[in-house]
Amino acid sequence: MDFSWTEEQTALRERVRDLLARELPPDWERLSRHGPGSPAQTAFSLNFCPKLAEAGLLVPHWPVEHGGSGAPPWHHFIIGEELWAAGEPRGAQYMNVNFIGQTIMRFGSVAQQRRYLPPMAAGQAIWCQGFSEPSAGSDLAALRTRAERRGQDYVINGSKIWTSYAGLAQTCFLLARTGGAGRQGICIFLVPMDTPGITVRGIPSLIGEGDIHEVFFDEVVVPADALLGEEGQAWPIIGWALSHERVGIARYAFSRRVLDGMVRQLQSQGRFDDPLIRARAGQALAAIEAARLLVYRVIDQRARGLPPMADANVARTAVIAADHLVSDFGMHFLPDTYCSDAFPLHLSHHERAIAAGIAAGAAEVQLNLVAQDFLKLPREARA
Amino acid sequence: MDFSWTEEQTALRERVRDLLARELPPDWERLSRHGPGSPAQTAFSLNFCPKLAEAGLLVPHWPVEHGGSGAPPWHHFIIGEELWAAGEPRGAQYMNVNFIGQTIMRFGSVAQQRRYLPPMAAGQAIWCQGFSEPSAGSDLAALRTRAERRGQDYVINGSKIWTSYAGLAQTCFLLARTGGAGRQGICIFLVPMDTPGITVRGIPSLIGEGDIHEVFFDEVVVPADALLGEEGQAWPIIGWALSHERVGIARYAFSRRVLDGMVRQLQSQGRFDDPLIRARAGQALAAIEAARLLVYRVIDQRARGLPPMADANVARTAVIAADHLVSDFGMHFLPDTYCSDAFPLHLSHHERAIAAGIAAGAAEVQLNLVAQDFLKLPREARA
Amino acid sequence: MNFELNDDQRALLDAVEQVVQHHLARTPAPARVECVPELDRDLEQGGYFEAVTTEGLGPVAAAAMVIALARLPFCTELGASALLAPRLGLPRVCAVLGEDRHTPARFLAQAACAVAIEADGVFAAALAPGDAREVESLWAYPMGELVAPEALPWRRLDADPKACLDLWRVALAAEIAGCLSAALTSVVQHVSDRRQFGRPLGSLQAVQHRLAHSAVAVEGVRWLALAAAAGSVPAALALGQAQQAVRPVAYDLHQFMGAMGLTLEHPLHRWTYRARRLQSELGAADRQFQLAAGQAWPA
Amino acid sequence: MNFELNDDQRALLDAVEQVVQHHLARTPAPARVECVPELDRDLEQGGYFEAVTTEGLGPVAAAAMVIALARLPFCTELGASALLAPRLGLPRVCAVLGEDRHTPARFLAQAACAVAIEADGVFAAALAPGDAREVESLWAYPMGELVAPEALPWRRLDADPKACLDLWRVALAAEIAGCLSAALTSVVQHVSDRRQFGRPLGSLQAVQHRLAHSAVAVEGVRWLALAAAAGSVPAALALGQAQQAVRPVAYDLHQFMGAMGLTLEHPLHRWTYRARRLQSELGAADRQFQLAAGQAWPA
Repeated sequence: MDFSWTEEQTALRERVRDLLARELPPDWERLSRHGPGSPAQTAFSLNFCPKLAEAGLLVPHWPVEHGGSGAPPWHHFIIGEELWAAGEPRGAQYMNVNFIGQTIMRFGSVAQQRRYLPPMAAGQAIWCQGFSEPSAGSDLAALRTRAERRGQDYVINGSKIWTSYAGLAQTCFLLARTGGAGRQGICIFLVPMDTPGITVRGIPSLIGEGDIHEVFFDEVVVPADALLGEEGQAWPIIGWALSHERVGIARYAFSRRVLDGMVRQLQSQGRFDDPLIRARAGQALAAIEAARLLVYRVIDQRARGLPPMADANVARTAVIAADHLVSDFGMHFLPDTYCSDAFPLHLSHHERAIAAGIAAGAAEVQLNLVAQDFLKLPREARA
Repeated sequence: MDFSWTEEQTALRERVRDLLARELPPDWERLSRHGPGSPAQTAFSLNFCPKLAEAGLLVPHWPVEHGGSGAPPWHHFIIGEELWAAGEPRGAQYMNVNFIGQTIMRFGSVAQQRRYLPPMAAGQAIWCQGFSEPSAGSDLAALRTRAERRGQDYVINGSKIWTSYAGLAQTCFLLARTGGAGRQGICIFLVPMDTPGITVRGIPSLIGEGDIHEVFFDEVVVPADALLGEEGQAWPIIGWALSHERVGIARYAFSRRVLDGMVRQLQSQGRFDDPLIRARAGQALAAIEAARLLVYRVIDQRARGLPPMADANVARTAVIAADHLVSDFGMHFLPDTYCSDAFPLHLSHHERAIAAGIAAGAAEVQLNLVAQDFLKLPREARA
Repeated sequence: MNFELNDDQRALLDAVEQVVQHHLARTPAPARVECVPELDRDLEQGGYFEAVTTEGLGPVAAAAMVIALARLPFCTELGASALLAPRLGLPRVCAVLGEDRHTPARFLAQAACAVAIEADGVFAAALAPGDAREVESLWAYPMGELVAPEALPWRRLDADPKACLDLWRVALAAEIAGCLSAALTSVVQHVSDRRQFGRPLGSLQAVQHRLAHSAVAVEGVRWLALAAAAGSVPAALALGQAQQAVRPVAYDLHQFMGAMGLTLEHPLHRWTYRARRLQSELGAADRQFQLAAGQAWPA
Repeated sequence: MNFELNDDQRALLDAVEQVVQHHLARTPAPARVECVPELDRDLEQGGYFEAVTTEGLGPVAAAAMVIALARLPFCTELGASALLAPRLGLPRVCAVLGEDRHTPARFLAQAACAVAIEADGVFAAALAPGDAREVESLWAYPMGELVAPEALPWRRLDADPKACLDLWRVALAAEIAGCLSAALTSVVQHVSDRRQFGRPLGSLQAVQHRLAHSAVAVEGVRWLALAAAAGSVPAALALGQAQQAVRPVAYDLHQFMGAMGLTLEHPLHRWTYRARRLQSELGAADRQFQLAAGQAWPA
């Protein structure tokens, strides 16, 4: 058992920090305030990610044939930890390197890999994830968007909601149904967003520009080779993809950075001697450290090649708790810093915190999974 | 809207306090430490309750024909608040005056009333409540103890568990089943505990002497007139009885008294200047005050003759929360007072607090009722 | 003990309820804050803000009115208007300043006067256009700050700062009670309608229990605010309990509203971000609890 | 980062697990505290308490051992034996005193020596029969107090009080982790078997979610204790998180165990009342958090 970093890992972390110090502009905090789906941050990512790629820091964990260097999972995770703490200068592209790319590598055709992986590895691809629907949020298997085979094509009709980054995405990782109800009959399509029949509506939201949208599919025709994997067999692929999505983000690292800033602010106001404030700051820090260790355990399992386990749901629950403790700490003791643009990190952290337990598998779904898969409690009797 | 007491109510409270000052012995706190079902406190109650009765403070809310003076519900409640805060010198007899007596008055035969009410009004009756069974706790309708009609008698077989005060009780307010499963077919029997075939086993517990028992019924023969109400029609009577049981106890008043003592102890140690301790003490006090108001609202409704409402479940939930906050306050900041007999109130308060959300309708059942009856959320789909 | 409104109070609250229902018919805009001049006009013309100084009504009725009006998703200054300004003889809109005269305060850019309740006295200053400026914020209130507080014509009022602070605590507790209550109602509605996994979300036991906890918290806060208005419970205790309730209740309500609650299209955020702002006023819950402890158990 | 035990650590923990399984076969008596001399003998004779000073094992293995052994419903001194006494060259059983030398401490009546970790040094005194007396308590530990602490032959140890306190914090955090983990396991078992309202209690969503929260808390505490043993996380942070977990976890576990958990016949109380005692040692969670905050963000 060893909770320290190797020299190589420490050196890697330094390389990422050096690159960030070089490449992030002075107004980066204000820029990143708008959220990864904003036009400003998307434009920035298309400039920044190629530099990451050039430094070998975008997809080092991918195999050599796809532009990576076959680095171990820890390698990629350390990079992600530093970048997320910095406000995620990869913008929406973090999704590509965390799970969309790997899903295509594992389940896609050679043609799909040739088409989609090189732009990702070059830091030039913006994707969105067409999962949720008005009547299928956490209950993904209830999705209704239909794909109908017509000759060499599929014709897609339906709509998606809460879709992050859809406004500027080039491609959609889309779930649609060819079969009947439930988990059977669901397909994944890789759909260029400029296909006729797709319309996107930005939804005004609390959580940053360009972060949530409705996407409508009206007689959208895609060729049969847009299908990822076999028709109707997507459910296990979705599970695989989500298990990679959900531990990819080192939220606690951003929370730590923001908490450090909040404490500095309180110190500068002479308020950090208040024993209540100190206790709450220490409490938030403990939650961050617990989350960090529980996430590391999952990465450690992945690094050993173990299959995804419910430990990931334990970790996610701890991460959400830490996010909220830090956000609540700021709201309680520094409410006025949410009133100006002098502390853009407080605002962007809060937005990510409130979304953390709702987007990408609600906190309550995590609790179900911890109960049933980690504690092995009996599954609920269903009506 | 008026949150103050009338002169009459204030005078009544003073009378109760005077009587307590006169009648409670110097070692009362140690004596009451053993719990209302203990031999010591039971013996004390058989001495104390007649004095209460004599002063017109035992059953003033009962009608004149049963030994009361037809006083309003507030009257009885104020007496109960003072007595519970004092450690309940009525012992197990609080059950008689809070709900068993009224249930017999409302649903019992004249013969049952003549037999059972006078000893209660005189402060000489000890009852126990035979409700829970090993497989029927919060799910009371699952009870299995059977009563079979044989000629002029019923023969009872089965067992009860967690039965408070059973060791010393004269009579049992017993639930048994004559019909099939579910809420139908349940009966209430008033059963003398010296009837042959009844055996009682005390269960060693965390919550005081004589507080929980198993009671076994082996071919227990009772005459048909031991039945309260109609055969198999007990469910609504049980509901009525429980709705009176459950707001009868002013737990928050005991919590307040104990919290006051804890603060005095901290002040004497020079620790009450600690801002964290002060904040937690104020927080516990706020919970007590919230519970007090929510209970008063229920008494107010009862005083107006309104039917029982889910407001009572809201109040109970708040009372349990206040109990636990006070108990946790003591355990956190005065752990060593749970190590000796110098602070018997801390121990007895803790025991009542941990039992509060488990006995007499678990806290979770209260939450179900608040959700479904107060918030009108849709009832759960049942398998 | 009497938990019913008297006839005068009932008449006032019935009239207020009509105003609430009238404005509830309006569809909220997708914005963090929305002020509706017509609502202010209705309330001012109806004379509702005189309740606190009216025989037979008083602070309890005023607090009940704040609770009722805070249920609207539209933003109007309630607390100072209903409980403080009439007592101090100040015009509406009156903005109550925070820790010091420089920090942002609610409604300051819209206010006719500013009030500072400080340890050594209560001070007020009339505001002219340009004396305060609007500040962007996360909070669902219009926030403003004074341009040059030291240049304003402050005058000391003939008022006890402690009594004013307690009235202000009642006002804040009542507004939190109204906000959380409206937010809870909207979520109860949502989970009763919304189906997930083949049944209404609100029939799931975990959802029910957490909403039940919210209901218990909100009921406690509501009655503490009313009893504090009557002077029967320390105001600091009522405000502490209210401020403490905000975090867990707002968390659960947003969880159950799901992604819909992250949009500006559903008004949930208006109530929760108002409550979240109020939770830190006067130093947040633990400050109130410390104060209440000092009052309950003097050295 | 490597979350697996090394071979030496694994061998130790496998052996410890055999001891645990052997004693789990024993039926607990209906008592608040039960000490089993045979368990002490097994642990001492097996040399387990030398782990902390053994090459290749060290504090991480010692902490993991405490977590494993605290799962037993029987009471034996673990924390000081596994982490502190071997480092200080003190005999077993060594009782660590609380705030001052007069207050009750765990195992004091059974101890061969008492240790006081104080700001200006670490002090130890050998105890003869009669130097300490047993004290009745609610806690599921044998509690004792010194008869005349000032009359004992105290000697100053050559040890850094801060380092000793941190080791002691690791020991306490590990013991809390073990107690809560065992308590959780016993309740998971109970609710999986027990049927109410026609289905297993543990299939109810509210029960599942609250037990899931407990599991997340316990996992966090466990890994923080191990990482703190390795020196990778501040010990105060690990202990604060552990102490903070006790209240909500113990509450929920007792709720779901129901009346059975109020009896002495089920061992649940042994774990929860040990954890409840530990939650206030060294000043309770907020004290640890304050200390950790001071370390993380020096002025």
